[in-house]
Amino acid sequence: MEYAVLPKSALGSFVDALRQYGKVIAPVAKSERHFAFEEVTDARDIALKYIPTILPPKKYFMPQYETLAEYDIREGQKLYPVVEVEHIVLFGVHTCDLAGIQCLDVVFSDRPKDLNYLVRRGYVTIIGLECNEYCDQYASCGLMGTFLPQGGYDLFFTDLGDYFFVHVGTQRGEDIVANFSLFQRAESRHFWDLQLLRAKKAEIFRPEVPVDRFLLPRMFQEGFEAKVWEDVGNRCLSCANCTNVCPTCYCFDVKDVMNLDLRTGKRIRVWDSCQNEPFAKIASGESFRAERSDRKRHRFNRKFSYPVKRYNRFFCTGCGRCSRVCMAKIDLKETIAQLARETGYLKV
Amino acid sequence: MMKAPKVAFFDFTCCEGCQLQVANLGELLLELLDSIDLVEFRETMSERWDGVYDVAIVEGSITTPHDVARIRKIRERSKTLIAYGSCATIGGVNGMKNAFDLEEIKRYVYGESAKFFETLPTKPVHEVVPVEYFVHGCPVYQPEFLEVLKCALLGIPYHVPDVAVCVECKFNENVCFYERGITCLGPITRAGCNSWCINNGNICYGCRGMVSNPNEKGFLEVLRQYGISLEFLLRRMDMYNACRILKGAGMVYEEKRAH
Amino acid sequence: MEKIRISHTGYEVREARILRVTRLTESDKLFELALVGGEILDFEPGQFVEVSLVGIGEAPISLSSSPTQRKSFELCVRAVGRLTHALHRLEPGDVVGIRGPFGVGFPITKLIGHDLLLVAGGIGLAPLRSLIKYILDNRRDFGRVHVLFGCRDPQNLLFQDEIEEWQRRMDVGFQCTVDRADPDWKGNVGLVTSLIPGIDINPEETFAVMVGPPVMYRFVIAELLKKGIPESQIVLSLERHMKCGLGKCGHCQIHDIYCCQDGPVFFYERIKNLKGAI
Amino acid sequence: MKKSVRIDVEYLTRVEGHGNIVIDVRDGVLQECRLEIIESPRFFEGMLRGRSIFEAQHITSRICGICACAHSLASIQAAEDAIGFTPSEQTVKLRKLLLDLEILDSHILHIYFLAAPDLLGVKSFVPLVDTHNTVVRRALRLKKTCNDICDILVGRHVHPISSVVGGFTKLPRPQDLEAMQKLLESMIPDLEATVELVKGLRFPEFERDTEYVALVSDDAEYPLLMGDIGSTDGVRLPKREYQKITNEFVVPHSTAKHTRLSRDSYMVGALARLNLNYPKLHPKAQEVGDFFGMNRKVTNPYLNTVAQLVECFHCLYHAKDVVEEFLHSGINYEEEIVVGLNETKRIPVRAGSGVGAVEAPRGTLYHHYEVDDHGRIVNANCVIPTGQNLRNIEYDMRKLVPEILDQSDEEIQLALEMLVRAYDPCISCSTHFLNVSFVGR
Ligand SMILES: Cc1cc2nc3c(=O)[nH]c(=O)nc-3n(C[C@H](O)[C@H](O)[C@H](O)COP(=O)(O)OP(=O)(O)OC[C@H]3O[C@@H](n4cnc5c(N)ncnc54)[C@H](O)[C@@H]3O)c2cc1C
Ligand code: SF4
Ligand code: SF4
Ligand code: SF4
Repeated sequence: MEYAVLPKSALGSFVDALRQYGKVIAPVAKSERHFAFEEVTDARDIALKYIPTILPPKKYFMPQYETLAEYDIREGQKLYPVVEVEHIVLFGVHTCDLAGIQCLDVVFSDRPKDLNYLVRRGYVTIIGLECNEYCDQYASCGLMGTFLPQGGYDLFFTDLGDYFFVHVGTQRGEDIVANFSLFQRAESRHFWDLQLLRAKKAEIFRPEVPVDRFLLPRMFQEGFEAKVWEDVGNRCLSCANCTNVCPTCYCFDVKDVMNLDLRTGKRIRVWDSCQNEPFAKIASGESFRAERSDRKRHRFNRKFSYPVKRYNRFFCTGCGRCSRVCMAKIDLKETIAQLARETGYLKV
Repeated sequence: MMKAPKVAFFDFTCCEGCQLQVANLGELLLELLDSIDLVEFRETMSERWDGVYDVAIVEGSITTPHDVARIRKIRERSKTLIAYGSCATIGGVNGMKNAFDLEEIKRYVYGESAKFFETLPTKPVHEVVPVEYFVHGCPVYQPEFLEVLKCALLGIPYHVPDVAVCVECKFNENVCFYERGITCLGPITRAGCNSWCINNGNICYGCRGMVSNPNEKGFLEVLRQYGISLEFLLRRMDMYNACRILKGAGMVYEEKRAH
Repeated sequence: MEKIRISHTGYEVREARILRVTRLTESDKLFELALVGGEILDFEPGQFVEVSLVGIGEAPISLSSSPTQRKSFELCVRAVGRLTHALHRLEPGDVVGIRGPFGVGFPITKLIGHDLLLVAGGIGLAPLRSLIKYILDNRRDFGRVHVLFGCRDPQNLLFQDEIEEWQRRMDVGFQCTVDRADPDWKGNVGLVTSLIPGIDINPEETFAVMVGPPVMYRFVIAELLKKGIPESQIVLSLERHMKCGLGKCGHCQIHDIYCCQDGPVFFYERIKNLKGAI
Repeated sequence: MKKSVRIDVEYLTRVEGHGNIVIDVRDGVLQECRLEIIESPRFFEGMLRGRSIFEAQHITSRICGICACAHSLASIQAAEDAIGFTPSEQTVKLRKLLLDLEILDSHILHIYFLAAPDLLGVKSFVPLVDTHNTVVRRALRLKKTCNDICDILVGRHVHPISSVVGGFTKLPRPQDLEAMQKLLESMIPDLEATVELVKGLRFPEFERDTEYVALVSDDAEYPLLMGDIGSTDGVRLPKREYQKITNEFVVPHSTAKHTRLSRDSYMVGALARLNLNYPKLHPKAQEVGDFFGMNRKVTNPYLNTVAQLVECFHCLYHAKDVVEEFLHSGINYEEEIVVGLNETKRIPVRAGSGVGAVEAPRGTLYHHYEVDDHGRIVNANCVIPTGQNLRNIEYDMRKLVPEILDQSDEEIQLALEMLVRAYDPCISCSTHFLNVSFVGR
């Protein structure tokens, strides 16, 4: 069955049934405007309508603190590589975050492969959820074209009123559907409903900045010396919120932490950020991106230009988190627009 | 087996809360006592030691001529010195008095008896004697203290994180205060406390001191948008950082004084 | 949370035993090591390893010996931080962890058959020494060889004995200079750039290879270009903050390039347009 | 036998702060008897001026790391009083819980780390690690557990985070309440074992009747967080008139500001509270108190340590009751507040003057603020328990020294040190102490 439908009333028992595949993780409300992916035991806690969570689902693929290896100083310099895994089911992942996970997949499958990521990745089941409405003024999924599902899930749910339209993306998804009796085969009226929704979405989700997405890499190259970098650099506080909440930022630091017994310990990796002052500093004290403007430019280029060259995809998913969380109100769309204006790429 | 290093705690002007953080380690303290020889810890010990300290852990700020003389003596007898807690590392809350005229504040608190006093502008320990290690925080965050102690015992440097508290705050997935209309000193304050305060629903007060290169101008610009009086903002910024010259804020102080 | 132990994730280390420690200067030591178990470390000059001490961490360190010295390898380490200080405290018989070798070394196949101008600044001599020794061990594969070495002051001169030996050799031109001399110093004084104009080379035939601090590159490159050496024949090694060595952690990234995997050795041509690279 | 003694105990250890005892006896006559305080002055009251009333508790908590929660609570009370804010019932209950934990924690520290070594005849708890390992482990465990409960309730024990003007910035979730309940229960056996320990200790025999001062109230609850100020000499005043009680004055020879009420000196702290409010103690605490004969007016200051033990039981069981109640009734999370500098003006501010009076572990603690209509502190005053006790300690010493003059210098010194320590003086929190040149040196 490639397409199925699930009555909304069955969501509760579906979530219960999902537990056999692992801990069920879904968006829950932290405040009216703030959501987080957290473990849920009751489907009623799931926020079916939500705007992007504070942290993207990357925290389940690449945790903030992740053990790479363990040691015991009594055994000398031996280091035992470990991967910490857990079966989880991520329910309710929006398309922008699916795109983010795909980006991480690309990076960590690139040689040399990152087994910590890839092994853990295999333990995660992903159930996507379509955004029927536009989130808020910070999103740029229209520009990035990430508001429609483009793979990267085991199942994909679309909320169509009193039922979910479900697209099966993988064999694992297929198994889940087969194992839960309340799924029904999708019929033509269901497809029709879906089409209506998509047509409506096509009206709402429009490029937020009048630039040609495919010209963005060129625009960023040409705008390397643009004034906009200095502007945002002056305002940036280097708090690294933008990169920590970014679904595709994956930079990390590696360090050793000793357990409190002062004998055993682990080598861990911790999220790091190119926005942090010491990130590109070498022992002689020289920093290759000493200025905030250098760092801001680097961040944007790492979304719109460098990865296109290296991995042939954009690393911005349009989720808008970086703009939402910036206390200096540095806005992604405004920055792109200003750069486009300066470089002449703004469509009029 | 190496001889257990001699470790001693000393306190200067402070609330002694940081020492208490050690007592609060619980039974872990006993494990610690296995690997060190605690020779002085005034808060819970009467013993004295007159040899050389391998590691001297100094809490509190230097605020009197007597303090100055005492810390110099301790330094002479210590191979390694750890400044322990914000009072010692950056002056901490004691620094707030530096914003006042010392004579005036003495009279305010002690009235007629103010003349009995000797007091100096508050100084963090490293402004008086050289310091090898810093454990920031008011109070110190125990895991960081243990890490620093480990480094001190191994003789390797400890790098105090030079990134903002926001970093850890986001690791912990807190809702940012700025999104709720409240100001927070996280963006200019050194991380390392695991965003302790924000995790508990309060803002960051900047107890760990500022990052090495804060964007003070940009920060004041951000703060200005939240409808608090400039006086309160500056006072908040110097609650812990008064011993440091505020670059951006310095200008604003001048402006204020001119009025 | 379940923990799976796997033998190979890229973060595992091989143990290496220290055979010999030689103090070179106040802050530099040379370590001779061999992998425990007799395995041979296969590497090229210009590559580096991540040296690990449990509980302390890792740091990228260039291989300083020539791969022709099969049984052991050497690392020249300057004590600047956590790992390097801890290393300096170790003695023969002690064990460290090694990851790698990583990165792209000097393009030996391209260098073969050509004249060489090798320029080192400060600790940059450590990786370059690997190449120098390789060349000396395969002297007939190369044309004329000049080595220029600049260093802050005589106290910081690395590999003094070897330098004296190289200076005595007839088949390499070795020149050395210090920024600041002391009364005992008999040699050149001045920046390493000042030596370049005086070198007699055939620019078309010459490959220039340099390793040194970032500030050195700009000036040396200018001199080399003045000499007429084509951009495609200038090779340099870039030092960046590195954590994983696997092209992931992002610290060493310059534009779309990862220094640890795509470098640290680059042709000037490749990076000259990358702003911030040098 | 006539005797000359000069005792100068520099840096009295194991009290939180720096104090000296000076005793000068010549030919059997007591010449000098002083407790000198050489704590560096900290100027908290001065520094508070000009700051937002919403920051006061954060700052004044730093007066003392050992009773940070009490300072914070007194400060909040004074601040709320000044701006005319009435905390909710839930908030008050949680604050009482916090104060219970504070007193419990501090008393444990005192009994085990500061008093027990004296009574077991060793210099500090460190030698006890070998000789009395189980005792030390128990002490550390109790301390840690208290600390862990505070972590759950307010983020940390030293300088609580979530307890602020207006209420709490983070309220315990059901799982937090359960965890606290478990931890509290886990302390019971250890606390009972503490009774055994204290039973085995011998306290010096010494009596001196003085005036005992503590919070009093008309309801049935043992008053710690709220109430009027009362004394065993029959004084009763509302907290706003605290200055009539504390009468702070500077004594020429020394130390911190001293205080006096109906007599030359008065005592605050656990013993004072027991003397005033014994019948209101939790039944479990009364059981322990009865056993030690504390159910009468006790005038031996050394028994303050026993009074603390009795209060430990009260606080533990009271805390358990509070948590249990919340487990049943649930917590209203709507009350969770976001304050900061009151940017959102969620709490209305007006000019005024307010007093906070709470029972800190060592006695009644007063904070007093005057605030202008922008919420700016204009004047501040803090009176701390140790400051109130100092004079009483001196009077005790004057009575004690002649009684024990036949003992060796070492014994006298120890008896005096123990006396001072029995008061559990927290000198670092004495916000105004003087540093004077010492007489007779
Ligand atoms: C390809 C390559 C080859 C190299 N080869 C050699 C070689 O052959 N020999 C050699 O001696 N060195 C070499 N280096 C340099 C060496 O890797 C560094 O000196 C190394 O990182 C030192 O590690 P450490 O743990 O001792 O220093 P660290 O403790 O990491 O500190 C080094 C300095 O960096 C700063 N720093 C580090 N972490 C932080 C932080 N979190 N926050 C703020 N500041 C921080 C500190 O100021 C400190 O002084 C090479 C580097 C590269 C990239
Ligand atoms: S840093 Fe804070 S907790 Fe530590 S001693 Fe100073 S005031 Fe107390
Ligand atoms: S709440 Fe404070 S620390 Fe956290 S992200 Fe916001 S500004 Fe930074
Ligand atoms: S959050 Fe801020 S105030 Fe709180 S402990 Fe950390 S640095 Fe200190």
